[in-house]
Amino acid sequence: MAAQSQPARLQSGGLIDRARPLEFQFDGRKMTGYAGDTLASALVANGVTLTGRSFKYHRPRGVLTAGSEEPNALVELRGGSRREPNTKATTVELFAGLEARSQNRWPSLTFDALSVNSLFAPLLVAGFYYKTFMWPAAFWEKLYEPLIRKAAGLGRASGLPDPDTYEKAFAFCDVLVIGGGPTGLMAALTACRAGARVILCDEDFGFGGRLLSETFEIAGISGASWVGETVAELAESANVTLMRRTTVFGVYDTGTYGALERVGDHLPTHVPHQPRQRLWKIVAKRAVLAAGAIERPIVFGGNDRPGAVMAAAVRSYVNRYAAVPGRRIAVFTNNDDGWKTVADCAAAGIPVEAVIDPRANLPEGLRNLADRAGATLFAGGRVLDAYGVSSGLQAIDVETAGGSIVTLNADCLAMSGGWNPALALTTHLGSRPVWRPDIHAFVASAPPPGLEVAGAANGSLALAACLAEGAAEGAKAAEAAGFSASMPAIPAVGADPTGMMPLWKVERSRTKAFVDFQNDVTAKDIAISESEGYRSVEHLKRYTALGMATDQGKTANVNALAIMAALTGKSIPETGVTTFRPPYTPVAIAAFAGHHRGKHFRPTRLTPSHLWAAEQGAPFVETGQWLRAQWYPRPGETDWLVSVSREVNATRSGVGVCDVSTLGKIDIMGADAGAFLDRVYINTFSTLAIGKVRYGVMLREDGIVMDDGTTARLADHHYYMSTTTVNAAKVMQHLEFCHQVLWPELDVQLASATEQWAQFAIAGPNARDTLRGLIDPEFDISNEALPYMGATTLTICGGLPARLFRISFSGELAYEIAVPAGYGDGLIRAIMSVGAPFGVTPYGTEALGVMRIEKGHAAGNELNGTITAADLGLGRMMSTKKDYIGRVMAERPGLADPERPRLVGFKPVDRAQRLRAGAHFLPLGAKAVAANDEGFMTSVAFSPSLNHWIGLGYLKNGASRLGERVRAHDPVRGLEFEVEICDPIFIDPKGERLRV
Amino acid sequence: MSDLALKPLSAFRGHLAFTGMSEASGAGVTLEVRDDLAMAIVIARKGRLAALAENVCQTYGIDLPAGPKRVAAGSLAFIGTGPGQFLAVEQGGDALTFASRLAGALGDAASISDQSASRAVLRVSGPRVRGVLAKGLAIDLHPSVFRPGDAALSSIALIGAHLWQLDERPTYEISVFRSLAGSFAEFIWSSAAEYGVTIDNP
Amino acid sequence: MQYSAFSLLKNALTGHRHWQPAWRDSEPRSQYDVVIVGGGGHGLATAYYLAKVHGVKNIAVLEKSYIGSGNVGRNTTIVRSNYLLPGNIPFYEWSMKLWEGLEQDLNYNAMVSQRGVLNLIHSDTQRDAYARRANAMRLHGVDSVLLDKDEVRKMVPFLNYENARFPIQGGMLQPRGGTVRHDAVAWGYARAGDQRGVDIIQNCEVTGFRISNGKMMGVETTRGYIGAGKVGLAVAGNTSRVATIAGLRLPIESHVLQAFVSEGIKPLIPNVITFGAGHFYISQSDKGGLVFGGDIDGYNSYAQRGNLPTLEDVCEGGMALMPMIGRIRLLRQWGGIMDMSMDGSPIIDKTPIDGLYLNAGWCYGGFKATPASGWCFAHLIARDSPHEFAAAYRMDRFRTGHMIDEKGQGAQPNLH
Amino acid sequence: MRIPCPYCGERDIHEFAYLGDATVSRPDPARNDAVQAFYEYVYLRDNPAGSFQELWYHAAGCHSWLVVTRDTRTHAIFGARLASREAS
Ligand SMILES: Cc1cc2nc3c(=O)[nH]c(=O)nc-3n(C[C@H](O)[C@H](O)[C@H](O)COP(=O)(O)OP(=O)(O)OC[C@H]3O[C@@H](n4cnc5c(N)ncnc54)[C@H](O)[C@@H]3O)c2cc1C
Ligand SMILES: NC(=O)c1ccc[n+]([C@@H]2O[C@H](COP(=O)([O-])OP(=O)(O)OC[C@H]3O[C@@H](n4cnc5c(N)ncnc54)[C@H](O)[C@@H]3O)[C@@H](O)[C@H]2O)c1
Ligand SMILES: Cc1cc2nc3c(=O)[nH]c(=O)nc-3n(C[C@H](O)[C@H](O)[C@H](O)COP(=O)(O)O)c2cc1C
Ligand SMILES: [Zn+2]
Repeated sequence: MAAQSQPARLQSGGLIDRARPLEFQFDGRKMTGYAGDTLASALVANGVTLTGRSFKYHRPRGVLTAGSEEPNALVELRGGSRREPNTKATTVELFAGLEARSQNRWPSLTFDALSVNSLFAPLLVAGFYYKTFMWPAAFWEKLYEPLIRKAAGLGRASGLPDPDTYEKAFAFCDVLVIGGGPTGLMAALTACRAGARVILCDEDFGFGGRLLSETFEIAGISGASWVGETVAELAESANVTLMRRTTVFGVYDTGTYGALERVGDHLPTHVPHQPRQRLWKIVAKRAVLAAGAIERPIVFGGNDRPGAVMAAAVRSYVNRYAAVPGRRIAVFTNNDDGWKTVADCAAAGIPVEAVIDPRANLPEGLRNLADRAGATLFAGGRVLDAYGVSSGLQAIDVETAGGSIVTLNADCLAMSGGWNPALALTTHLGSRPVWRPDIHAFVASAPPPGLEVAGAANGSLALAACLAEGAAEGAKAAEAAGFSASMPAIPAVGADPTGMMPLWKVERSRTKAFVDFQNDVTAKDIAISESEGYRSVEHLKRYTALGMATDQGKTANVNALAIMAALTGKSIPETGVTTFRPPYTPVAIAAFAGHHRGKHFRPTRLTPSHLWAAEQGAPFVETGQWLRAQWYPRPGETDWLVSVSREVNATRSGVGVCDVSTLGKIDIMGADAGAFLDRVYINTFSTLAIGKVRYGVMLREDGIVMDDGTTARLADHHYYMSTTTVNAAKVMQHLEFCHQVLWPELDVQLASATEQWAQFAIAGPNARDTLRGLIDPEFDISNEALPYMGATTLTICGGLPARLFRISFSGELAYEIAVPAGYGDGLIRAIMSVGAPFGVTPYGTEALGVMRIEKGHAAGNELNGTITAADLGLGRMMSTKKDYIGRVMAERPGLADPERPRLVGFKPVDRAQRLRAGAHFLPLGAKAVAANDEGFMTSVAFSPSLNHWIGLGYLKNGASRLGERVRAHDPVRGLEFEVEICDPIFIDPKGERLRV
Repeated sequence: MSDLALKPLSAFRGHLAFTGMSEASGAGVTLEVRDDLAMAIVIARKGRLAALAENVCQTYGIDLPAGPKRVAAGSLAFIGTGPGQFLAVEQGGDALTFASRLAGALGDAASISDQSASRAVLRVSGPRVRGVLAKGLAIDLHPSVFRPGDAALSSIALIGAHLWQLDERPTYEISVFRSLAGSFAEFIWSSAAEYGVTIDNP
Repeated sequence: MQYSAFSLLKNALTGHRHWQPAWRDSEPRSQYDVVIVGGGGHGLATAYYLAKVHGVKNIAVLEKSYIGSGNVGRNTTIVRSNYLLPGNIPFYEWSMKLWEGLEQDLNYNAMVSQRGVLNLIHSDTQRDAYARRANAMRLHGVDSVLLDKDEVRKMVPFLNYENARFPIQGGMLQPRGGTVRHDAVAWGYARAGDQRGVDIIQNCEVTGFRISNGKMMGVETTRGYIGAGKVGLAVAGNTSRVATIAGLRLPIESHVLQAFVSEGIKPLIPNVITFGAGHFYISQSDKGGLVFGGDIDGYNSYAQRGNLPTLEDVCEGGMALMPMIGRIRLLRQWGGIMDMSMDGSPIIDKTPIDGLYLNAGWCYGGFKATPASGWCFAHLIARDSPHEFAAAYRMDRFRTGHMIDEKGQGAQPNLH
Repeated sequence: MRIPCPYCGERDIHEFAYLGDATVSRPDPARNDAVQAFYEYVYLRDNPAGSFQELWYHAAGCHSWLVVTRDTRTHAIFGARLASREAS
């Protein structure tokens, strides 16, 4: 039964679990595989050779490799909002119910309309688009580009929000081992026995690396059994963390490694409370890179046919998955390792038609092996071209040593051009690989500090060397991390010859010879690139897109360099390599975001009165991570402006209350606190009397206003500063800088008190009466006892300590009262209750904004980082008697220029007209051109007190133009009208209401 | 008017009790809200660190730590938060008077800023607690590196956090700014859910 | 050889054996009238306009590596002229105009794609600021549109409108903004310059200057001494290194900015979208990759590579804004070194050394400036006086207090 | 990148805020050439490629300002000390 449904499955063998058959679908076709399969191996077992279409020419493609370097077998997984494009079938662990679809084809994989591109191939060569599509110019965006864009890209994204969750996590260890093949296992084992904290990661779902795919024996047992025993020892050790399905994708500074754990991708459905993937940031004292090596193809005609498979991948399918990629296999190898495919296929009973090895003089052993396998041997031969139909390879042309051409039938061509150590991670911090002529491959040079390379990743290809090097590097790493390690016994293994003769590209191929399979870059494209002067490898890459696809040229790059080197007459190392960059294999964007998306993108800060405000139905607005109530709609109020105006009126005529806890608050203490403040504010604070508050402005060192706020002196050595909400952290950092870096000699202590105090503004003619209901009776808050700009500490509500400041942002008789934040909720409720007889009305940030505009107070819109104190009309505050941050630079002509725009007020000439911030000001009758631009509106509000809109803004020479009219020019809103320039203080200019 | 006597509201009010929270079974992690801690920042005045240490030692029998450590005696602990700076934490005392009591005791060797209300503190413990914290905290809490008595100021999932270890269970206390209690609770909850969460005093 | 569909066809029929190098790989001569240091976009454009507009004959561009190896080859390709300040708008608008005619001028398809640049608005303050900017643009004759939430939703329905930490309230659109194929800009200018006789000399690093009596004589390079009466520096992120050799101390720091590209996918994102509240911006390349970026890493760097925290920060922004990209995979992460000036705006000016000209301080916005920068720098070098559109980009503006600070961050380059 | 805070120990870079060059010092505002001196202090930078002393603030940690010595080409960190110890 199973054999029938899986026609290319071997009857026995492999590391699959035949007791656990799994149903899955490919392009709607139902198939069965086994637990332990990858999607690719299950497809192979089911005889599927055609898995997708290539990028540019829509050539039929099949599985090329058995690992994460796969360029061809890209599929779309799952469906709906979980649709996942461009997934390498070779890395997908099979699960029950998996649905995969081929990509980049229409209407179907076997008949793909755009495969006509192949006919136009002569036109679609490297760089063709730079030379065409320029006429007529307007056609580019309307016609050409949309066509190009549609043809480009491989898979389709779902277009829907990703419903899965992701996590990020940190891990720490002494020794990180990257790759769990024989090398990595030995390294982990050695470091583990030394007592080091070890993390071992492998991107595969099983440890063992090539041992799972080869027929090695280690210490007398099968490689897979040795892996089992070794992993068991590691698993039992408390100091080892084994991380399967975890790819180390990047090396970052100071021993930080990025790794992606695929927690749930192999599961049919999401497990509650578990993420789909977890992004690990591993901080390791030492690391051993044991990532193995990647086999490279040989460039010859038709080498991209489905059925042309890497030789080691053939062994993976046969040995690990008991799946047969062909019924008549030919092997084309330039190295000894490729011959293992001959042996293993023969052992599995798969007919080997021929072995083509460009080396004319082959050792006796290999010749005998070909004989035993019943294969025709072409020593000194080359495969010129491979032919077939879209479902696969049918024949190959072999050029014999003697130069004649022989055509052979084969449905699978196993090819091996040698091995490239997987050194990408060693270059992430900038080092360049070096060429090792003895193995015809690049190896790492100067890997990042703390990282050492071992085994095949280090160019040590033979198994014995891998085991020994793994142990040695594991020991070295443990020692370097402070443990004493001893070398374990290196298990005995058989010979593993690694001889090779380089062969990059077969000359005289007649059909297209692919270098980069996924981006359809051919040997010919490289030649064109060379002839057009794009000879640097980086130009070659960018001009042809070689190595830029989802596989990043893992199988293509070195062949391309070698071909370019031959064209330019340079050596391969002179030709150089392109730069590897993280991630080693592509990582889902959501994994980098983890928890921080949607509402949790950034933490949210809630005010002490938040619960209460939410009960009132207030809408909230974000300011510097805080959510603040914007207004408090009354039943029936649907227009925000109605609510806001009501709040303003109620405050100005009665009393209003507003949570202002979000303002930054800083305790500034110590004997030199006053002197310190004198240096950070433009005005003087050392002379401020205890129990008084003063408004201050601080500048940046470049003379521009940084922040403003009030500071109270609570005691001889204790000031209490307030900052704007958004600048709170910035000001704290600035003060710490001034204190620690500029003037460490001062006796000053700084502590943020923002969160300690719930602070409410109580404003309006009835503010004092309202307050009296809260204040404990022994405290006098009469106008005389606590005049405007007074500050005091007292108790309220029967002994609760509080700070009371008589300051006003609204321009009314007003106080700010502060209590420990936990009491904020109680206090707002208390204020509402004691204030009820006076009609107390809560007001939000909008009414706050209206009232501050009515009073001409600058806020965020005005303090935009380019404004001087003088621009704000506060030039007189700038003390000339002392130094302070920003004083000297503020004297520069550009900042001291009296012609600079000044903060003034604006009223619409037609009082019914609504004002808009962002409008520019033009002289009446002047043309709307930049030369006539005189300033712009910063803030506007509907003033219920004046019953028309008012605005603040900056205007050239503004202060001397009060009463003049200018045009408010707002073309993006289609508005244009006259406004009258006025004093920025619209209400109570003498400030009488504050002082009652 | 004294008839209004106000009660403090827990910063976690409305945040820890949300649906699903206590339903997640398993005891991977146990959470306990610590609303009974009085806190104050204590900063040595210029050149007075030795005098401060002397005072603290005499008054409370506590040797001020030189680094980020927690040193406790009875219900009082001092935690190093920076050079010459400490967070004093008193369990069960009167939060409203803590800062002034400290000030009285320590004299002019230190400046003191009341912080009792500024922090929301969660006690987290249980076998999986390190795994949960690793999801947001970039500090190695392995028992060979971070032990009872150790403390750290850092951030957890972008939220500034102060953490100290109490015992080897392990039990930690984590303090965040009060306004961030909701975001913090949400993070702890979603990170701990896979291991199971129990709340001692929601 | 003139590029056209016809020439492509002709070459196809002859097996593509007759293509000529796009530019000659020149050997350095001993003396040039003008030497431009830096074979990035700005340097190559400068050389081209010197030859084309000012008729200068004897020009070399010296590039220490391969042309386009710097930021022109590693940026996120956004072009726009949606600036705020009067010193900037005319300059960037001139650049837009040059982009619009670039391909015909150069005979090279750089894929100038005016797909629109959309800046999202999340607060009233931001709306006010964008209205001010959009109006300033209009006053300079530049296209700009203010969109409300519904209009944004219609344009880009796939953003997170429902569950956002920073809800979208609208946007500012510059319809003429868009993207240009970055490498092609370098190659196109190189080829067009080469055709007008400019020598492009690769693998030639300037290591010193010969200055005599305060006058520029020539440059020392890794390929020997090259004489030149006028030397223009356009070395972007390496400005301080090169200027230091000439004895200049500049208001510049070098910082790394990263960019990211996803695996190729079928068309998904039609235009350029900028999410200021979240440090994230994105567009989709003609190849199908989502090209995105965010803030700079934030500390001085010459490493030309980025770090993990910024990548996370950017992806968080991306997921907050458009959670549909979650399952799309990040393919590659890289960085470029930028010369961050102290006010975030560039410098195109003479230096105290007679014959040494400086083009620098482009921060992370100089790609869009490439044509105008070349145009104005060529003007300055040829005429010894600033071009009107670049008149504000003086070096002494910091001394006089005439900073051009679009972001209002002050003298802290990592905040610009 | 991980910065060794002398007080807190080695910490991930996301805990720190950057200011820049630590070798410049605030001039005496009473100098005759104060404007020139401040201009240089505020705006001009050596910006070396190589070893660099720079100010970092341990914002999410102990709030100390640090002078960190780092190689701007490799990000190798050679050490960090409290900035405040400098002047006192
Ligand atoms: C990730 C990233 C994204 C960006 N995104 C955008 C964007 O979307 N829009 C935008 O407008 N801008 C963007 N920019 C900025 C833009 O790329 C740069 O401002 C612009 O490219 C700089 O000008 P350039 O092209 O001349 O520089 P470069 O291409 O860097 O040219 C400078 C050249 O000088 C060479 N050089 C240096 N020293 C020497 C020497 N001693 N001798 C000889 N040659 C030397 C370098 O090798 C280099 O090739 C981005 C930058 C980065 C890094
Ligand atoms: N004789 C030859 O010519 C030749 C050539 C190549 C390989 N080999 C054989 O291959 C084996 C090499 O052993 P090895 O242990 O060095 O390599 P390996 O290939 O056996 O193991 C490498 C492991 O690293 C994992 N890996 C790779 N990159 C990773 C990453 N970024 N993150 C996490 N995991 C990653 C892989 O999944 C794999 O399991 C030996 O058995 C050797 O004999 C022989
Ligand atoms: C707009 C743009 C799109 C890119 N698209 C891809 C891509 O599809 N595939 C790829 O591998 N790299 C892509 N890159 C990145 C380049 O491969 C390379 O990383 C970048 O030019 C920096 O060079 P370097 O990494 O060699 O230093 C792109 C770069 C840019 C600027
Ligand atoms: Zn610290």
